[in-house]
Amino acid sequence: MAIPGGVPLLLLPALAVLLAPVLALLFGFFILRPAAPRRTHLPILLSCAVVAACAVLIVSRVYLFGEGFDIPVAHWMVAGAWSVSFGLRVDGLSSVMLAMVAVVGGLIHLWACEYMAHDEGFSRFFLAFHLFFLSMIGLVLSNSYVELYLFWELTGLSSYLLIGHWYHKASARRAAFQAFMTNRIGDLGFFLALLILLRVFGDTRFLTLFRSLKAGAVGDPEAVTLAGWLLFWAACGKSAQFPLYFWLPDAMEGPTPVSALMHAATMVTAGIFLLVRSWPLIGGIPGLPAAIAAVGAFTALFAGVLAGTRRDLKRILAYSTVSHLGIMAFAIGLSQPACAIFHLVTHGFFKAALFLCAGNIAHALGQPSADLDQVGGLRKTMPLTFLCFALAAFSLAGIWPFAGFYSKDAILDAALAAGGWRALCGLLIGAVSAFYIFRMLFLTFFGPSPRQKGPAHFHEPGALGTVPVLFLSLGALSVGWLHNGFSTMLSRSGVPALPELSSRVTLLGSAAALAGVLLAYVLALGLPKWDWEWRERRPRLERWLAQDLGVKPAVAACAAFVRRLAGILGQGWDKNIWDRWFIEGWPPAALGLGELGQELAGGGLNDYLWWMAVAVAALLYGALRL
Amino acid sequence: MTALIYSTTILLFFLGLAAVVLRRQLLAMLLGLELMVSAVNVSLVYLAGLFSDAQALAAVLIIIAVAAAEAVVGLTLIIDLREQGREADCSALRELKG
Amino acid sequence: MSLSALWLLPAAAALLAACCGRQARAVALGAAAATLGMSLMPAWAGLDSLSRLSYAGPAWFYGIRYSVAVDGLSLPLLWLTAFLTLIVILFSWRGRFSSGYWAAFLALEAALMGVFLMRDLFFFYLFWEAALIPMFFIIGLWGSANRRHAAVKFFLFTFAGSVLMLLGFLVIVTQHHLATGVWTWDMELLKSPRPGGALGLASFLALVVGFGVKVPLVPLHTWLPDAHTEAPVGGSVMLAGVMLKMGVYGFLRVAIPFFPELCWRLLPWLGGVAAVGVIYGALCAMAQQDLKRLVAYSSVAHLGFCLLGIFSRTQEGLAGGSLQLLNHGLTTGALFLLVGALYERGHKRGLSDFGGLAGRAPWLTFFFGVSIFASIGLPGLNGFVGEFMSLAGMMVRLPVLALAGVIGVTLAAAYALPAFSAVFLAEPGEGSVSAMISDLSALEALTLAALVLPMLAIGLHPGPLLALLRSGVGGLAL
Amino acid sequence: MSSFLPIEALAPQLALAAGVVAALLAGMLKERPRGLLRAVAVSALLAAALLAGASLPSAHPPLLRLDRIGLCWQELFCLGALPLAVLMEEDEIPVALLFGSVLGMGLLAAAGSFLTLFLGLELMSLPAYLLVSRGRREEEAREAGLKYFFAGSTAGALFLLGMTLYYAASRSLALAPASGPLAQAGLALMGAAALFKIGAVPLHFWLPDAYEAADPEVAGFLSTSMKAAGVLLLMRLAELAPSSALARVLPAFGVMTMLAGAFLALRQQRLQRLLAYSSISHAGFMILGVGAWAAQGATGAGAAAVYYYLIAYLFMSNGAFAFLKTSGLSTRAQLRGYAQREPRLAALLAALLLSLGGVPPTAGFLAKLLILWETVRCGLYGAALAGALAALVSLGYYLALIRDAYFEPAAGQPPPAALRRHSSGERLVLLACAIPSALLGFFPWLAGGLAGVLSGL
Repeated sequence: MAIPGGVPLLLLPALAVLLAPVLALLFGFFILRPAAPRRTHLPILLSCAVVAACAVLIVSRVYLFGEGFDIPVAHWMVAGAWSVSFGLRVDGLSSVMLAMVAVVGGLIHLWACEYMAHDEGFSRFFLAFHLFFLSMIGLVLSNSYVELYLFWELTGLSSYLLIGHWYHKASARRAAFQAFMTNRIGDLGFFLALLILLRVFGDTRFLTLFRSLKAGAVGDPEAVTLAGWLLFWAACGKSAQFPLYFWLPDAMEGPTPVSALMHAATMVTAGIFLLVRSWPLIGGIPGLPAAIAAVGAFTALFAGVLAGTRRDLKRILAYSTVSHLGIMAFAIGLSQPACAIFHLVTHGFFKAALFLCAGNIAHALGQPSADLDQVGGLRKTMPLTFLCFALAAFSLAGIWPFAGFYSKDAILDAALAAGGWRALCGLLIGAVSAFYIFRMLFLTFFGPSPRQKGPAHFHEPGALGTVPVLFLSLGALSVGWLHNGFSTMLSRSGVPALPELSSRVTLLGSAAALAGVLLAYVLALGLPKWDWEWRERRPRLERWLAQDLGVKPAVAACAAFVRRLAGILGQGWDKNIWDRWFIEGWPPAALGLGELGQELAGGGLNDYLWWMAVAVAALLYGALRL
Repeated sequence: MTALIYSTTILLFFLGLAAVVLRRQLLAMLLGLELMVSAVNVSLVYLAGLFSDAQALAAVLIIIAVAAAEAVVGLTLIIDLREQGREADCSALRELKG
Repeated sequence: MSLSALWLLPAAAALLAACCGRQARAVALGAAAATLGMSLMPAWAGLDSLSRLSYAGPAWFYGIRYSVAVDGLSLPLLWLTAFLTLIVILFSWRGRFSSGYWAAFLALEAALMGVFLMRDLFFFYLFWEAALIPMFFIIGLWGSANRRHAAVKFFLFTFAGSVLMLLGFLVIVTQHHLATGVWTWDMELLKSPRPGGALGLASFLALVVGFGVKVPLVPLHTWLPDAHTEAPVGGSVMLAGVMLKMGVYGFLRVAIPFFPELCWRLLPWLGGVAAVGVIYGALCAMAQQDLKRLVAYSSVAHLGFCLLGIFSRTQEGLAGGSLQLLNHGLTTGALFLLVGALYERGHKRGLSDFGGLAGRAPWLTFFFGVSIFASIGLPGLNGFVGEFMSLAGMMVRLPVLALAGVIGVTLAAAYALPAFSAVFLAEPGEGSVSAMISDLSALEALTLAALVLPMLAIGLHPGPLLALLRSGVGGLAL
Repeated sequence: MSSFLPIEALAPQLALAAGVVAALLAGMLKERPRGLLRAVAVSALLAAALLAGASLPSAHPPLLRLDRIGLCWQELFCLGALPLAVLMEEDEIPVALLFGSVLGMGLLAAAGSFLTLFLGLELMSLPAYLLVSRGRREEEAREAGLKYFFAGSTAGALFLLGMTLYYAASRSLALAPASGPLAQAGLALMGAAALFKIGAVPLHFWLPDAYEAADPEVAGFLSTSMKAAGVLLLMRLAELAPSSALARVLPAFGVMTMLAGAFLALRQQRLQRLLAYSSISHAGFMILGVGAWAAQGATGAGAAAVYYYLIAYLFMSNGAFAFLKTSGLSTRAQLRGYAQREPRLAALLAALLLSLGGVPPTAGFLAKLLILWETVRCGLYGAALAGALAALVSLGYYLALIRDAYFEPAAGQPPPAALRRHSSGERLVLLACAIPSALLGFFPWLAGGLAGVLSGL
């Protein structure tokens, strides 16, 4: 159904989704922040509601009537034939992502109202938080790579502002800068890919790009291959794949809603969204999907193992996110982008739920984050949080009938179909995920082990604190059942549909998950002091694990090298050698020459006349010879 | 004959020049100057005769007059210097240098 | 004749301001505002009719002719000059400066307007050099501690480059005369028969060095940090905001049109020096402990982008490079104003001398934050548009130089954000002067808003400005 | 009578002779009104300049030959002497000496034969030796006068020898071209005398001592009019045989003088001595100009570049020396912080120094540009580069002076000479020199007009 003049009706909600946050931000910054900082969140919550409503409308229309459009809205940069423009693209993929961002984002906004209630940077937090919300929406709806890059960088900026929200803490400042720089290093690849695509295709709109790709009219195949690899590098930066993952665990310095929304549900998935969005480009490049699968699998296992050894609740969840991003990348590598997106959505729900539960626990303690030593046996004093946490944990482990089961087993199915090391990795990942989440569940909520403080002074948070968590954990339970709807939605945007689940795959997957649960049960409840004892027995191993198996020192070394190089260049060479000798060396040399000349003018009349005679002789000689 | 005249004038001239350049007393240098001018006059007179050119002879007379004026100026400066009690000698003229 | 008024008015006002003592400030403000108004007038008269405004006097002596004109490239630069001069005068309104200060800035504005107006090589060179005199006195008289050395170094360094450039002009004019028997110094007429062979190369290199000192190209850049650090607030804003643009303008107006195929053949070398400048500037900025030196080295990097875009000789590269000229004027102008404000309040410029200003001076932090993110090329602000188009242009010609440019973009964040967090976010260390830093006054906030708003406007909607610039430099595309 | 001594040809010289007589008569009056001598001096010089401007080119063999270049140079000499006439103290002897010297220069300009050339050369030099030796600082003035005398007379003698050799080759004293080794040797010797007068390196050693010891205004006169006479003598010689050895060696001499003058001036602490070396550097530009002019066939119009350089240098140098007299400063240390004490005078100094340095929009810039342009036109690219280097180095110490005056804090008490009130004459001369030298660069038509005048429109 289209408005006269060919503009689809769906454009109005799409524009509303973008304009609402912009208006809320402007209103909030220029009017409320100076006047009533404590009220800044009101227009923002209103805009979240509007966005959620429009998102649901868009998803339903796309699902029911298969509508969608890709319309350029305005010119951005124009230079004769060369031009880059803003535009909106609504299709299956973007509407699914929009829905997930709107719902999860909205709920976390609500939850943040209470969590940040008495934070002195309240209005600054909400403005930055909503700026992120806007940039995520923009990222999902953009119709060209350059526009996507604009919102991509805005998410980087808002993550810098939000991680560094409590900027008086030095660790928060360092984490914020580290996050921004790592994203920038990833974006280096994205920027180059943009330039290459512009050079080869002259335009970065998905519509025209993929049409010429399909038609095989590619001027420079190697360049396109390089662009594909660079896009993957950008995705690694944003979605925390190995080696650019180390910023995500440190990003936990930010307030919990930030960790929940950005560093679990939405922002870090932007990289996966980028890979899925450019699937026609990436799919065609030989060797790239295999590499993505390898990197994804390795990251999943690597982060999973680290998650199993961490003590801080939010750090465990951070590594779990890295691991699940690895799983999504693994899915893409197995040429199953639909599974990746499906897992992205389910992961968004249960990971957000887990983070909010951890947030409630920490909030009860009055600290930014809680440690395993301080908790234990909380099921008695925080039953509701325990329920939500358990639901989300089961979903994460991929146990039937939870959402995680459907998305993870779809990926497992593809992995088993691909066979070889992929199958093994699929199973291992399932087991490792189940292990670390149930270890956390048992150690936090079940019988306080002697080393823990116990559930004494914990209490349930207020209504605003629990209702969003409940919704999210229910989502973690039920979202999986919509997988058929998902595959039809995604197939509409040119992404191959979800595979049907065979019973063999379900059995194997559940077996792996149960193995992980059993191991966690044995180690966490069977031997309650085990988790603490092995750390005393092997301090070196503990420190090595704490440094991410050597990755952190390596990163620190690289940073130090760049700084030293800058020091050598900036101070050493530029100031002390080049400037002092080559540039400021000339005047003293001239002065020296002048001094030398002065000795000649001795003042004696005879010397003068002697020099005169010499000059005359030279002139005469010259005259007679020339 | 011309060669003889040329060599005498060149010789006389460079003797005068040597006097001016090498001697330290100012009066001796002044004499050197006069010697140079007179050497030139000798050759000029000879050439005037050779080319039977009256102008050159007039020139010689004027040159003699000018040389006299020059000597007067030189002497006044040297006398001025002596009045100040300073040696009429090159080594005395060392203040201005650098 | 109205175009000549653009530089005559500030020059006359400079003389007037020099004579009258106390009202000099008012005279300066009036003249700066009037000049800005007049420079905006051609825009209302319609951009296509710009050529009608040109005026050429009689050819007096061997082809030297006073001829002024304005086109798509000169007009925005005239706006930038007039705009920044007004901003500087407003910003230093409360400082107790002698009449000479205001006269010097007006004289500087007159000379800079002249550079962008003149279409005759002789008068172009005359205004180009004349701009050095007021800046020399601004740095020398009102600069900070080490100002004398910086002023003399600035003058001699730039003069050396310009004298070489003059020799280049002389060779070009003489060769043109030999080829066509006509004496002319006009930029348009001198384009046709170009001196070829070794002489052509020599004069081209002389031009490159002459303009390169001003841009600055990396090996010739060491006057920039000293001059910027020692100049007073207004001085460094004008120095970074406009005077660096004269170099790139020189390339666009003289060097490339006169030697198009040489410029194309030497593209790897010229582009290479610009790319090295981008990375070198960023790395040096990372090593600085003084805020002004850091911003100065960042200027070296930014202008490297301009040159990358311009040397690529593609439509988007040229438009992006010249747009980056204006962007750099705005962002670095704002940064220098802010650093100047900090220096005025705390008499310190070191990174470790401040700390925790975010709580104490929110508006100062906001403007500094926006300017920093604009200068590191955050999309949505003006820095990104210029850099992206320049690098897109260079990618079409030499991808390896575009790679260097992109690395420069990444390094930009590496030096800008630590500085921002050290000054505004970190806790004030011992010996920090944060206690004395008060927030911006209304007037200062207004001037900075006038700089920050265009950043956002150009960032999101550069269309009209790009069209104007392209009408000026589009012809150079290959 | 008129055939031998053409009155109309020597009108300017006669006016000056009348001036000498008037000055001596005025000197004898007991109670003469103040400023009478100064009025006599100025009026005589102006009369001579006007007469030279009015007279037409004509030839009066054998002694005189008036051409456009000669007449223009005569105006130059009178203009160059004006500041000295205004600034001199009320004493008839120096006024008479001044007229004598300018008269000699007039003769040199109007010379038709070598005899008149030599006569003019000597007539202008002798009074100059005395003017230098009458400096306020008795001790040094005597010494400088003597050094100048002996060096000058030696040069005169060399000129004579050159004249005779040339005479031997050309068989007549008239200024006619001649060829052969004798002629070349003669030209070389006469060229050496001319180069001595201009102060070319290595014949320059007398110049710093003379300029430093003489009174500033006398040094101004020496650096402008005397140097212009030297340049004219060099041009006359180069005119005789444009492709002679002398003409071909001139650019080399020019480059050597430019660079040596610039580098030697860098370390000078005494202001007058610094200006002396700077005038040597400017002389280098003039010699290069003459060399380039000769290389392009010594046409009349071609001399515009050298002529404009001399005019610009006249304003700049007289202005700078007049500043030294007005301000009473003698060393760079005393110059420190001068701008705070005397902002207006310091502004004029800055304008003069920037003009000497050749920074646009000053007259010095256009002058240097024209010379470099001529050099590039006749293909002497190396010399042009050397010119650029010399300009850069010389700007170094001009900027150092401006830095001392403006940026340095005042150190200690100003010298006693600086405390007296500036007379209106001094201020007038300073303004008359500083304004044109600051703005003439902006009007290239002046150079165009000169080219037209010189080529005898």
